[in-house]
Amino acid sequence: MSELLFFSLLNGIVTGLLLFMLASGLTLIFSMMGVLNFAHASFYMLGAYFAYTISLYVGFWLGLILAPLLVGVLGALVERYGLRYVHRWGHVAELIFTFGLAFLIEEVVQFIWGKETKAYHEPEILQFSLFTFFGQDFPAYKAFMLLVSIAIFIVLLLILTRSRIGLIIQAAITHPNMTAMLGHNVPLVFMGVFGVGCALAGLAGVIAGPALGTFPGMAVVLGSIVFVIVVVGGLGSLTGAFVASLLIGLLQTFAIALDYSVSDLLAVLNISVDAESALRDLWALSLPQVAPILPYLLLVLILIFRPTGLFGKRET
Amino acid sequence: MTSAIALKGVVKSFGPTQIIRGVDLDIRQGERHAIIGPNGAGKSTLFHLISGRYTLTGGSVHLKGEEISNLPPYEIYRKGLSRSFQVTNLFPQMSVFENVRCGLMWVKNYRYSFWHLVDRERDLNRRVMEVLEEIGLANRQHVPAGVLTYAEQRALEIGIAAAGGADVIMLDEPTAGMSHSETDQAISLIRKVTEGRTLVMVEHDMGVVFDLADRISVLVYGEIIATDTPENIRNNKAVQEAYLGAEAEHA
Amino acid sequence: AEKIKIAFIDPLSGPFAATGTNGLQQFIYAADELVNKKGGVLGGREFEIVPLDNKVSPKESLVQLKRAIGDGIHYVVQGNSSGVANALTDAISKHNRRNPDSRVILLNYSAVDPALTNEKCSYWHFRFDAGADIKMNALTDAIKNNSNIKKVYIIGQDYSFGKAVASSAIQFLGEKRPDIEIVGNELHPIGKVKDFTPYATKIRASGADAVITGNWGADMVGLGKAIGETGLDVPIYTYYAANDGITKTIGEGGKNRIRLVHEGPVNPPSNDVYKAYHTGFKAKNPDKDVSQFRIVNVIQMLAKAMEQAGSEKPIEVAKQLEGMEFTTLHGEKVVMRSDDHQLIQPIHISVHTNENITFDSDNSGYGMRTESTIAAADTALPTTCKMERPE
Amino acid sequence: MLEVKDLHAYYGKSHILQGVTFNVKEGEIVSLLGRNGVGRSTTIKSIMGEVAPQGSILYRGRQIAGLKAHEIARCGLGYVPENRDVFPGMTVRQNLLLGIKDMKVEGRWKMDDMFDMFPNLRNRADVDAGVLSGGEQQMLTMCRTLMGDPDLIMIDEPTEGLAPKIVEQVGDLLSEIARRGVSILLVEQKLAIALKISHRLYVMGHGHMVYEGTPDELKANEQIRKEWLEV
Amino acid sequence: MTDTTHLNGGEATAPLVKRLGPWIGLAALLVVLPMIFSTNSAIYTMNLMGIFVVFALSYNMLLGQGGMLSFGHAVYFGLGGFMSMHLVNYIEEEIFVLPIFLVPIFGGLIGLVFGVIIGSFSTRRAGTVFAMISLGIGELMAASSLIFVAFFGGEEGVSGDRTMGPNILGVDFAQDIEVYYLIAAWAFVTILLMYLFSRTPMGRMANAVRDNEERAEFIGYSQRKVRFISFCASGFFAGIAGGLFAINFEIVTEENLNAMTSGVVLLMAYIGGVGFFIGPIIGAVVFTLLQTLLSNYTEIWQLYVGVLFVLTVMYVPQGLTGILAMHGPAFRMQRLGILVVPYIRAGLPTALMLCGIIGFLEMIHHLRAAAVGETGMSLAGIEFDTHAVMPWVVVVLMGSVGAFLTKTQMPQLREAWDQANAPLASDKGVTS
Ligand SMILES: Nc1ncnc2c1ncn2[C@@H]1O[C@H](COP(=O)(O)OP(=O)(O)OP(=O)(O)O)[C@@H](O)[C@H]1O
Ligand SMILES: Nc1ncnc2c1ncn2[C@@H]1O[C@H](COP(=O)(O)OP(=O)(O)OP(=O)(O)O)[C@@H](O)[C@H]1O
Ligand SMILES: CC(C)C[C@H](N)C(=O)O
Ligand SMILES: [Mg+2]
Ligand SMILES: [Mg+2]
Repeated sequence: MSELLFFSLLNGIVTGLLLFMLASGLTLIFSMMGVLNFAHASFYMLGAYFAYTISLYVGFWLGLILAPLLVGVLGALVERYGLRYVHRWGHVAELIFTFGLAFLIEEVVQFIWGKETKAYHEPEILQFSLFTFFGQDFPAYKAFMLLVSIAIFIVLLLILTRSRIGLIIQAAITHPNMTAMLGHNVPLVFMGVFGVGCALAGLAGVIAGPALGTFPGMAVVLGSIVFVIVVVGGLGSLTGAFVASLLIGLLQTFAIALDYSVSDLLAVLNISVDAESALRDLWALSLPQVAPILPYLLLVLILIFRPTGLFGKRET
Repeated sequence: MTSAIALKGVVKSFGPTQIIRGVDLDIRQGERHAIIGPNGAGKSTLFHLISGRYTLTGGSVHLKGEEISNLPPYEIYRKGLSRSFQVTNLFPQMSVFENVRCGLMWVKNYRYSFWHLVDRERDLNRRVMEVLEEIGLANRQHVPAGVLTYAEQRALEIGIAAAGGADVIMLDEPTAGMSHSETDQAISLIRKVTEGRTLVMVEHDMGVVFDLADRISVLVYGEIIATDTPENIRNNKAVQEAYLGAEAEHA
Repeated sequence: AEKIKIAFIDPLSGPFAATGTNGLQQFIYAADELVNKKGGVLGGREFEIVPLDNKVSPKESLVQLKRAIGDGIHYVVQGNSSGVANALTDAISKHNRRNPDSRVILLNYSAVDPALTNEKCSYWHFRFDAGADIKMNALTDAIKNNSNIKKVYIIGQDYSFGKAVASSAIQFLGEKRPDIEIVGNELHPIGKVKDFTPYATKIRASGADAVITGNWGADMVGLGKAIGETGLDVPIYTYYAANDGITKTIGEGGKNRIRLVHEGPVNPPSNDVYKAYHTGFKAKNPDKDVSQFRIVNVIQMLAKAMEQAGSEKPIEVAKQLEGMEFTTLHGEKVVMRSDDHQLIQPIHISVHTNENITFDSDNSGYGMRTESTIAAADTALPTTCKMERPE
Repeated sequence: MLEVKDLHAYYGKSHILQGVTFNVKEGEIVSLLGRNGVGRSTTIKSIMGEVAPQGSILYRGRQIAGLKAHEIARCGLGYVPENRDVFPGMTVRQNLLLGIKDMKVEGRWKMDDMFDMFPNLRNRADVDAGVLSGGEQQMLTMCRTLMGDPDLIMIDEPTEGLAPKIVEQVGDLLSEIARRGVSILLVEQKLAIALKISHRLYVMGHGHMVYEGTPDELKANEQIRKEWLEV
Repeated sequence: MTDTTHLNGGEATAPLVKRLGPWIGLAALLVVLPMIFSTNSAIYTMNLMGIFVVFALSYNMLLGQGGMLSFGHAVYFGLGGFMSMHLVNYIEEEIFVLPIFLVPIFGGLIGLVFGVIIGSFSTRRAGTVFAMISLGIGELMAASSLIFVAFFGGEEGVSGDRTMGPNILGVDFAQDIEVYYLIAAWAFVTILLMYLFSRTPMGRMANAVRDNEERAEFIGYSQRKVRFISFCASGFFAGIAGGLFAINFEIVTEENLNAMTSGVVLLMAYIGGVGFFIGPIIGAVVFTLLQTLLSNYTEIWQLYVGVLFVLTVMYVPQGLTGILAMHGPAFRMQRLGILVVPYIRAGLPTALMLCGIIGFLEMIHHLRAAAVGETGMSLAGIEFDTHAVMPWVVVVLMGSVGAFLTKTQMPQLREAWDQANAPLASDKGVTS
């Protein structure tokens, strides 16, 4: 049991921090620029594929540097030549745009790399098990993941608190002209921030690729979980996103690890139920089963009782 | 007779700062009452408190003898108090016509009906046209409110507030940002639409105030320092101190 | 002459696209090589495979079925997901009842939920892959002989097939090795799991010394990887842990650990005919494999049935397929059992390795080498199927 | 320092500015008078590049027509809009911070100078600008622009919605600003102030200047006032 | 921008014909369509359209009219579907008797019920909070549908047989055509109802709350209640659409209520134009056509669809209906004629360019997808060899030349456009 708990804790943290790498980018793009960027996970996927291709020629480490940069540039271009126009037509338009974009990216990826899972592997030096506990290995690569995402957190936090960038974005969203007339180069800021956001997503992809597999569906399986994190954490709050990521990471892993079901609960309260009723699924319902929905349950509850999210200040 | 609006010891604080510090005020039925005072004195806040936009920290508000403290805005409106806003506050995408019609729907008792067809309601639409005539926007009825010029929007603002025929109407700086000619039109419009009703208004343009108001209250830092007829207010030293300054001579 | 269209309804996009596209290429190749190049059927009529993407969704499949029927297609091949197969069988039976003049036949090459040849069986459904229970019967034979297996963990995708695997595993283990303890029986959502590590941890913690899974596509890749990473070194008995990128990703980690139950022996190749076929396929599709030999049987047996019937009318062809005896490229004798339309064929158990592999998978150097074989006759299991036959 | 020649501007098809020509010298307060809708705001907006200008706008000898708004601002022009464009989501302090163009360079104005001028703002320093009173917002917009340390500041109807007493203060403030070496281009309705503080005045007719002179000259010129300013 | 601006006021006085004309037209159209397009696949496509039209319209009651951006509208569609499917099965098992064509009502009711339950807390706020709650609920429901197998049937969903109902005057819905008329009838009724809803006080207040929720409270309406009512109504109609779906496909699965479906309906509504009542109708029709037809001709159709969305939001933010609306003024001034020639002059080269681009994409795709040695491919009936140089030269030429010519045509087009829309002296002031 203790083995299970210990490793679930580790896995939870790993998953959480991985999610955070994605969320960090979306915090910039969604909770600051207010762009409902449904293509975020797609940039994450691009990161993985770019890195894969690069690593074929110059190895993992250069991929780790170059791929995110590439994705960032790509993101910046998307902002410059796409979103910037669409922005005028409001959030829904932006949403549809990114929607279409996600569609496109997935197609293009299949177009270029095909549909099979790519054999994109951890670098040799990280392919050992950092420690073995209860005879179970903990891959060094995961430790590496932890470090990177914590680094991201700290760096971003510094940038956002030390500079006015956050303020400028916030101002520019509602009053672009006024902000410009105070001498701030609004378009540049937007392009930059969006680019950085995408680069972060790309970085997440580079790192997740070897761990979670590099295949055309990798964006889709993430689904909207990243939005959940940003919203639960609270719009505009990086710390919030960080905490929420961990929370959800742990929530999911532990739910899978702990095999309890409603009937167990009832058994404890020694209530007996007939196993064939239409509600039988309810009695059979077990934690691992509901694992995938817990984040969304959390989301809904949070929004009902604390619409600003855990750390957020504003609602919209 | 009961007063139209009666404030008793009304207090409002935002966090630590107290903005309204115990206001008692009686506004008589049918009078035109102006509230003046320095910027940030709390005039708009007072409006918000009466109309239910903010909740009271303390004290009570009565409308025609009935307590309305802390009711939601729509409840208060239904009891016959209607207001306009300092910053124009319309339904930008909807046509001028629709704006006014929405302003009429509740009082005309349609509530949340989804079994009437608004276009079929002859007298509703007739009334809307009347209002549009009054505020002089009849020829702009199809234009989305959002594209009206500033002055037109102010007029519509007043129109919506007055359309429902509520018997207490509150206007927050109705003539702000208008030129002299526009202001004059606004004044006569306000006269027309508030005929026989109670009017409460905030205004910095002394011309307008002294022209329209039967009585004036002066609000300074959350307290009413005087309530009186225009003449007495103008000659009230305290008021000149706190508010009018040299303006007194000009006006 | 006018081509005979065969609708291929399987995932060409989404998490199982790889499995689907590979199947498609194998059908196209088989049709060309074994039918069209040999002068077609019924006097020169060629087979044309019409790919229709269903994203492994039952609903989407019915949409595609309607389209196929709309284009006057009478033959549907499908395999990926028994969920889909169940829906299709049901829909096709309905359709055939309502439109006796434009009937449709479902040739199922991979959906192995036993229900399809038992309670849900239909006259219009023919299965060329061995049912999940048949395969489990074979797997458990292998487990039976491995005496140091004491604890088994069963994990699978949460749908009819996954459930079928689990239940038959429990049943057969119960019969053959009552001493074995089932330390875990887990179902996870199909195609939605991002990271299998938590499951792997759980398996590891359960102290299992063997794992049984029916996972396929992305779900097998993920599971394989995750188990590898926890350093869990126990045999894994699988249905589909090969090709489609799976072999490549598992690589060294799975050597001599992963076992797979399947039809059609690849390594060592049975005979030159097959060698030639396989080589030919690789030449045309370098990055794909002959991962589902049954596809060849589908095409050949369909062709044969048409020739015997002397017509492409489904009703006639079905009559011929029923009970058809056939010798495959491998030279194996197979028969389409009439009472449930389950193809009775030899079953092989192979191991994931890179030693004396003639045809590797995913060009990874690793491949499946046959360890044991169960003769066709011995695979046959009783069926409860009572199908209503037309007129 | 600002030299506007034959400036034209359009809203869609309607030709608003039809050849506006005027100038502002270093350290000067120049007022732009005229009826509503003659295009005074538009003039300023097109100088700031918010409305596309046609014609020549020289600022300290540099052609700024056609530059982007933020570039113009960084040349040293400041603009206080007529419609109280505060950033509602942010506190007063943050609004003022955003006024600063470059955190590194020391400006003429510190935040405290602003607070000294308008004590209201100091008290409200940490509340959302959106909830400020109308007047306070007006003050804030002006201060925010000053934080950017402009050499020429263009103010559009600063006394709008201000209490009469404050209006006088604003008058003094403007003179104070000018004393610190900032030139001012002022658009004003209230003739009284304009006459009191400006060195020169222009009167604008429909889309072009119809009169230029000193306050005293204008006071003297009955006819212009009647015709163009409807006193 | 909203249709309301164009229709209000005048409507009241409009002559009967003008008011009923469109509806009679619609009815007639629905009746004759299957006679014109009578192939199986055509019928099938039109059935799908009918369902999506209703669904998309119901969605627009939220987004377009109520300003509520929902990512979970499929929930009501799906639940309606499941409910109806079970109902069909009950009917088959003769647990109770009901003509099949009434089944969608119950789909609607379940949609309504859940609208009430979920709306009671999700409509408290608008904006992002609402959007995200809807997203959460959507995912919750989708996931639960896989867990609660008893009701939702897990991965395989629930299927049934629509022909088992008591057959009234010989209609047993065995054939799609019969189903077509059932769907058409329902579509007509629901479209009419939803249109009328938008013209009721409730519908109007929905717009008001969308535009300025706060002010609405100061004219007597509780923004929350207004949103709530629209929400329930929209849930009801979505449920009906779900019921139609169930009858048409005889299967309902998790996808009917998952995020993808919610996304699709959002796309349909938006691409069509949320600002117009008919927007979603057009959106649904176009979308269905793309989905069913395009995929017949090319394997990379999703690529094209993606591109289409991106281009639409970039250049016609008001949606496809927006393009039509743009021609409104010119049409009223009988000036459309001016545009015909310029359109042709610009259209031909554009078409050429598109052919080039599409050809290029298709050939690349063929290179990647086709088996080695399979160099022959056929495009629009033309057979050629992808490994030869010529075809590439051709497509590239088509693309570039087309692009160039298009560019040269733009000025004259713009000119013609301005000319066509130059305001008459009469309609001064009336902007929009
Ligand atoms: N929601 C709020 N939170 C905090 N402070 C507020 C809030 N609303 C108003 N205030 C403060 O209350 C004071 C009064 O504001 P109010 O708008 O009532 O002034 P006013 O009398 O209308 O002035 P003006 O004539 O300039 O409009 C101002 O100092 C303002 O900053
Ligand atoms: N965004 C706009 N679109 C179309 N016309 C406009 C717009 N803004 C202003 N106008 C018109 O341009 C003319 C000049 O506007 P401007 O705001 O410059 O007038 P002004 O002199 O500043 O008067 P005011 O005292 O109202 O500020 C007015 O007739 C106005 O109606
Ligand atoms: C393609 C196959 C792996 C599908 C699986 N055998 C099933 O029955 O669902
Ligand atoms: Mg105020
Ligand atoms: Mg102006």
